[in-house]
Amino acid sequence: MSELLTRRHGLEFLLAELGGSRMADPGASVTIRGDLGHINLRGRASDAGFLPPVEKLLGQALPIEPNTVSGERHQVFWLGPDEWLIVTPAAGALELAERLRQATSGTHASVNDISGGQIALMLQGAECRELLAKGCALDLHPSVFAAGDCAQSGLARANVLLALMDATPTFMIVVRRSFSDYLCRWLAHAGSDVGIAFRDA
Amino acid sequence: MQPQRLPTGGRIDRSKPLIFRFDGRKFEGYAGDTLASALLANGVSIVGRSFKLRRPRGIVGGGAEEPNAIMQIGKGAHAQPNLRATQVELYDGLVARATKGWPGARFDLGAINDAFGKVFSAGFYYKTFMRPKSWWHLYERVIRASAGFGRAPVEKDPDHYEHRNAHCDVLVAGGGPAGLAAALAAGQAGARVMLADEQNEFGGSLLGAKRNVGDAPAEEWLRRTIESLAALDNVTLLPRSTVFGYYDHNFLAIAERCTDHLPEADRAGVRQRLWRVRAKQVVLAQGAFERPLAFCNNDRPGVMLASAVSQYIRRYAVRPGRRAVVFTNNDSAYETALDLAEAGSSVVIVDSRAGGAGPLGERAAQAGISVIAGHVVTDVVGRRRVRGVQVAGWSGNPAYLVESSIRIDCDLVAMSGGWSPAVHLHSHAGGRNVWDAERHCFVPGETTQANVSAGSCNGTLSLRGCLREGNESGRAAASRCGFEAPDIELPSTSEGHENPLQPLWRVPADAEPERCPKQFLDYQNDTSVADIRLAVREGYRNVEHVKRYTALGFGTDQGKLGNINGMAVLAECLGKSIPEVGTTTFRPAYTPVTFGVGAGENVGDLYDPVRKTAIHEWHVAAGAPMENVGQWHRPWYFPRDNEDLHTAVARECQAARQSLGIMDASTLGKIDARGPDVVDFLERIYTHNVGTMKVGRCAYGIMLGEDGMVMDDGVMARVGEQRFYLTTTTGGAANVLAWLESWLQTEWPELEVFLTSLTDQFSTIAVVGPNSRRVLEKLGCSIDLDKDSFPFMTVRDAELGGYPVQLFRVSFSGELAFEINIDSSYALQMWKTVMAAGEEFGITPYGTETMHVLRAEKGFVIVGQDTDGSVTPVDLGMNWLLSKDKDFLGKRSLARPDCVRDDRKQLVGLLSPDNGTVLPEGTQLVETPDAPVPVPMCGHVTSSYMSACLGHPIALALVAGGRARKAETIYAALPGREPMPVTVTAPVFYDPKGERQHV
Amino acid sequence: MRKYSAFSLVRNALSHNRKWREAWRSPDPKPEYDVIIVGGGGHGLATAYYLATEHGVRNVAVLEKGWIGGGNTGRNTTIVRSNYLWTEASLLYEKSMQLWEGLSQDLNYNVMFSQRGVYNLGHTLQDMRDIERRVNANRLNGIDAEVVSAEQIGKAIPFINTSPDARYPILGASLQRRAGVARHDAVAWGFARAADARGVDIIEQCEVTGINRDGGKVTGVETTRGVIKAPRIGVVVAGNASVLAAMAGLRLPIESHPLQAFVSEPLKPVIDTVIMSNAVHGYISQSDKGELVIGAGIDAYNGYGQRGSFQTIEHTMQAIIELFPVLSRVRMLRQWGGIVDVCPDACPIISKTPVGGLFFNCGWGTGGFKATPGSGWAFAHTIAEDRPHELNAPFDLERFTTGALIDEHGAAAVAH
Amino acid sequence: MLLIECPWCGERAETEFSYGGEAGITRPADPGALSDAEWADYLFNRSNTRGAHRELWNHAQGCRRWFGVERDTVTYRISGSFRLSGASDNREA
Repeated sequence: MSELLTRRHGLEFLLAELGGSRMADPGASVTIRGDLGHINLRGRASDAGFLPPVEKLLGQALPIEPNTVSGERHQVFWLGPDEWLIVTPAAGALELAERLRQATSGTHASVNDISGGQIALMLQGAECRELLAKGCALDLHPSVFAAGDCAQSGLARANVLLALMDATPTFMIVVRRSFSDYLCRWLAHAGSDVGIAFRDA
Repeated sequence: MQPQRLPTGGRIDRSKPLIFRFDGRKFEGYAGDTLASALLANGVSIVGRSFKLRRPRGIVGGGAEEPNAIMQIGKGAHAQPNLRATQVELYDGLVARATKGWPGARFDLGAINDAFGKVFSAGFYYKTFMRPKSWWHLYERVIRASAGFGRAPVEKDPDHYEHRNAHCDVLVAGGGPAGLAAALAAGQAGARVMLADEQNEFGGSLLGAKRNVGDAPAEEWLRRTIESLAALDNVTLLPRSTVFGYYDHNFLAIAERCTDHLPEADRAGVRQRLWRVRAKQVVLAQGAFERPLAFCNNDRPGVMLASAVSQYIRRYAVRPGRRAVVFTNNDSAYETALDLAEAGSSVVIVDSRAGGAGPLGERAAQAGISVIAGHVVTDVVGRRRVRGVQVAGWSGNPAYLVESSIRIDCDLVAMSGGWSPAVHLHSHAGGRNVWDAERHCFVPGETTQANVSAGSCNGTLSLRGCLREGNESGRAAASRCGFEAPDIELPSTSEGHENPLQPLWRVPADAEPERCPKQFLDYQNDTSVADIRLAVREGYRNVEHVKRYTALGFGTDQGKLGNINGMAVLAECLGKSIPEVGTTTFRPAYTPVTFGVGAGENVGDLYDPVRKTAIHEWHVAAGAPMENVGQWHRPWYFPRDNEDLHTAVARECQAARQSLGIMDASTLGKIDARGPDVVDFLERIYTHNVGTMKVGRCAYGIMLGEDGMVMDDGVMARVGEQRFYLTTTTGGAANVLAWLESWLQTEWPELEVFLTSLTDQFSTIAVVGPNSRRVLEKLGCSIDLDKDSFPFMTVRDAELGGYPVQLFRVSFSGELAFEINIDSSYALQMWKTVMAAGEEFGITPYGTETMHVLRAEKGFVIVGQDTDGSVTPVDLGMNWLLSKDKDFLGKRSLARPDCVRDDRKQLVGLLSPDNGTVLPEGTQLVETPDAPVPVPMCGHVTSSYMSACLGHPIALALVAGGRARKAETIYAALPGREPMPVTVTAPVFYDPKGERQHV
Repeated sequence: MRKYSAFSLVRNALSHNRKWREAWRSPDPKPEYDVIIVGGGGHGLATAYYLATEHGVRNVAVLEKGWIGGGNTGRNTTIVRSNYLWTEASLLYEKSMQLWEGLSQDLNYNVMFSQRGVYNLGHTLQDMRDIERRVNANRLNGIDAEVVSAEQIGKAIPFINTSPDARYPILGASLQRRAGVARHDAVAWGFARAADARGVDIIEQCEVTGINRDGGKVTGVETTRGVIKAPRIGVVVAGNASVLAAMAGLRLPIESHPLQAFVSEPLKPVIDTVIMSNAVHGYISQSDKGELVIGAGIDAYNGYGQRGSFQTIEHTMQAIIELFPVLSRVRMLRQWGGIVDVCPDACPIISKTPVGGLFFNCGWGTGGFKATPGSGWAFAHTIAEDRPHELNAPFDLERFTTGALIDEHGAAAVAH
Repeated sequence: MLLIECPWCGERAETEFSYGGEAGITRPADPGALSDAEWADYLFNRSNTRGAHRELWNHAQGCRRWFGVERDTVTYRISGSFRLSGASDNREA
């Protein structure tokens, strides 16, 4: 596989368009993490042929508690009772997917590299809870949604995976590629009163 | 110069004079005024006209209940119709116009209606305007022109609005004494509290009150309480915020007005915000509305609610009249009399009760106010402004007629018929309201959601009671959320005993209501006592019928003033009690809310997401107009040099057929399906035999609904023993995945299959035409692309031009074609790479329109265009796709009698003999050219194009029994033209043997 | 029945409006009738009226649980049109349209049928294909219909957003000029008054609690006001059809859903026609009083609560602003919800049932109000003759077994 | 707006879910053996209960699981959510 190929997250045009609105002290900032790879993993946690080899390979436990993140070597997000998302540096994603596939080859499991199908946006800043609350019906109060929590929900009119990565706060928003342009435009509009800046990772 | 402004007092800022205009006249008010208080300060008495009779009307109330002062505020794009002057905060430069009356509210030519008041009785329009039949639209034009209040702006709204989702333990609706006490108790307990109040300041009835709470003046208590609340991190204070709807599962909607109170030049940011609140507990504390009294001409400017009079004096330092008559059936209006006296007005109290008031009566006497007990105001003198009242003795006898009366000159009537708790939100929430026979009002009854009412909206009118109930309900609500409030000592209040209210729903006059001047119940709709009686006489006896027939309560105040009196009059007519007549259901909105705030940010460009492919920006740069397909934007065609659609499409088609075309097909739905039972599962879903497919093979597959109708189609490929790659239509992608999951999870959970959407992961680039193989070879492909190594309808993993791809040899055009499936991160580069490599072949990008033409030439259907939910695969001639060896979803339905008819509409081709007319899509087909109306139709055109490569138009159609009618002539019924004969053909026009795609 | 006219208004005004007669009586139920109509909504009252006028069946009772016209008749957005796609549906609705056109005169009650035209907007190429198809079918069926361009729409409807840059630009529309709106309450009252004058007993506050049968035939109903006998029973209780069907041991292909609507505060005339949009889901007209009357969508879940979820209202406000950006500052005065019973093919059932003498009229979904006179006319025929009229024969229960559905979901423009 | 409890994700706003109609309608094992009327009953007829209703919901914006809900169709009160038999659960591990 050629490592010379350049990945594009597809928001390059939008960044150029929104670039003019950069400001010194924005209430919220969005970092487009095109450098991250995404792997969708399906399998039954009760299956001895699945969980142990996967955890061994990853070197960390899969989050079994719904809507939590396990964040050690990779960020692993609970998506459903038999579904996880692994977020890892893009460069190694394809290879990790292949190794996961091999590790689970003896059982009913599914591994799909979906790095090109979705994009992670990191949202930071003092106002980001208020900003998210404009379009998301989840209760994001620190006492309810703490670091290490994640949830799939709607943000404006897009489906997203939302996770609180740290309490500063830093939210990760994972959105499908085809909705990412819309979602960034929505964030730019909704964030205009507190000031919002976009940048590439 | 504000003639009615008191020299001192009030919560206005006399150092900040504000200039405003009303109906073109210039006035001055102060910061802290409402438009209503400023108008009253300036002695403006007529602020509007009534809806039907166009009677002059003045300000009656002080808040949300105001029915008369309905204003158009602002101009141009910033105009806001129908605001109540009582709720508009004054700002510098405010421009207001009355919304009723032509040419104006002061002088209105429509006032002639009043002279015919008896003709314009309730429901008169149901009884006339019927002849001649054709004139109704003329009558209606007149009716419409005279209806309505304000005008919608004629420019696009320049403001923006937003939504805010919120969660809390305790939401307190209303920031008067009860609400403040509740919020404080819950907040101090540690609960997450939201306190919303519709006014600019918290405090409700305590604003401007001249009484003590505890050992301090009320306003001091207010200041301390609000400070305490503001200091709590767990409390959110929302002034200027109306809780307008209480929906299921403790979801409440609040409209916050952020900038409406500012001069236009100072407004920035969000104009209004919709709080969408999910509360664990709700404390309702919206207070109560004072009831008017129904006496003759009780709508004259200068007749006001007593509490509103007090409010104007205390809070705004405005004296609404110099010579006042206070007309009451209860003690509370005595406070108003005292306020008036203190403001220097002369006051007479007319009390319907023979015994008068309790201790307040003594205070009134001490203040030198004369009280005429056992009397009622029967009529008002004066037309454009109160000049006096007729007062008569009344024994309390329900026979209601009174005799000789005396006249008292005055310029203000402050009336009080008691209080109606604001049970609206309780009612929205599904709670019942029950009649309290002691207090003569509806109070909140059993509730169905997690809410409690406190204070005067619960029928508790005393300040002491409000504070106590507020505190208790706040504590209890917090406690139910797991927070314990510390005990606090409630401040004492000085309140004496009150004499009970005497029910007085309709004030007796010297004649029955039909003969005496109108006694209004609903000011805005001109509904009078006589109208209610008329409705009953005519058989409209249910309260809902009465309301609808007389329009009682259908004004913009939604009956906040008049409903109870109207129901009581109805009860009297029917000889029933008020609770027997029943209550009416209050529906949101509590007060009106703009569409803009309801819509929030989801308007304009953000109305609905635009989904874009990874190659979208290239299409835009190439100048392609976009077609909406589902939420996607797909390039429609790629015009060169100002080409029109048809020229461009003809060129694109020729390129694809003769050399090389390229299309972005990324919007197709893509699903990875795998697992030990995947074959078993897909056998049940698809109509064809899936199990016999070899790895690497592709198949065209359709899926049916259980009703047997074609639901979706697409190529599916077996990419492993236990792994399939399914594609769906663009519009059907999400539905198909949800549909498959629903069967897996609800019906066949024993099947081990995982489904994963790959729609966004892979972009699809279709490379189409005789030179497609050559261009891929030129790029450098890791697999052999020749016919035998990579035959039609197969799939291979490959490396193409250095990119890992999944290569499909499929064709939706009938030409030799390849579909490159590639990680979307690389799709744009791949597209550009192919474009560059294809230059020597004249590679031509094409859009959805050319795709449609190419596929129609081949007779390939588009689900949703050539089908409509009533088309079976048999109708489409796809019997070959229906396995006889297995069951599949929808199979049973195909055996129903109606599905086996041989005269069902079937897919055919149509050719026009003249070879010139492109039949419009949607053209209906008929058997004979000259059948009489209604003309039986035998089908319709589903797809129709000019075929550039065939040189003539082609059409696909659904025709009854069509397959057996090849070469027959039927007729296309073209609007405005002679029916055109067309010939039924097979639906495949081009390369019927399919040789071109197999090369 | 004393005649209503301008003259009667003046004459009565002179006697202080004290001599008006009641519009309909409030009789106690008789022990037995020839026909019982269960449901005192517009359809039920129309059925009784046409039983009396068209078939001479006057010994009829209309039993109403609450107050007449209190269900969907009093809760709709008052749109009347007949431009349906399929011939079966369009002929039935056209029959209704023809009755509407003379209804005020027939009933001597002004139902304010205002033929101000209805536009069904198209926003995508497929919408426009569907519009062409439907308009062509309408014309062949003798129903007035035309396709209008975005430019024509822009000229005819002030303030509508015809910008090509809109998220879903308006590409064109179908227009039925004879279509329009009517005053909803007046329809129930007018039919009630006219039916009453012909001998029909309208009995309010009388809830049917059971359907009595003997063998395979009905004998009468149990009600909160006692047993009432009748050999023929017509059930027309929009929203509650399944509940009544269960009393007779029947299952119906129907689900009840909340449908919401709202009105603005009264405004000076700004919208002079009726505009409906499918892709941008919303529909709007302006009442004679000046209120904008706006229809929202159906809530997905089953519900008998006469209320739906707020996000449905939000979506509709967004749709209205998309179509009319100038209405953003206009305010919603009041919202409400009704219960609609929805058939799988979005078409009604006007049918005999497997129980002898028991007839059902239901499943109108969002299309009931406009059908009121036609529905009553066809149902009266079905009950009186014990067989459907050819207009409603396709709308029998059998179609769900044979598969002969009349699918108005697809191309029939926004349903209601 | 309803508040629905997903058996996995907890209480979420109605907008995250899609409705699946009456629960407990089982696809006939051998549709071919059914009469047209029996097939129509499976296909179209619904209890459409006024009152306590067992129904299906899908946490469409969330974990994509189908589950059952018991809800009153008049008051809209939800008395509980339940997993469908056979539903996978990684907490069993």
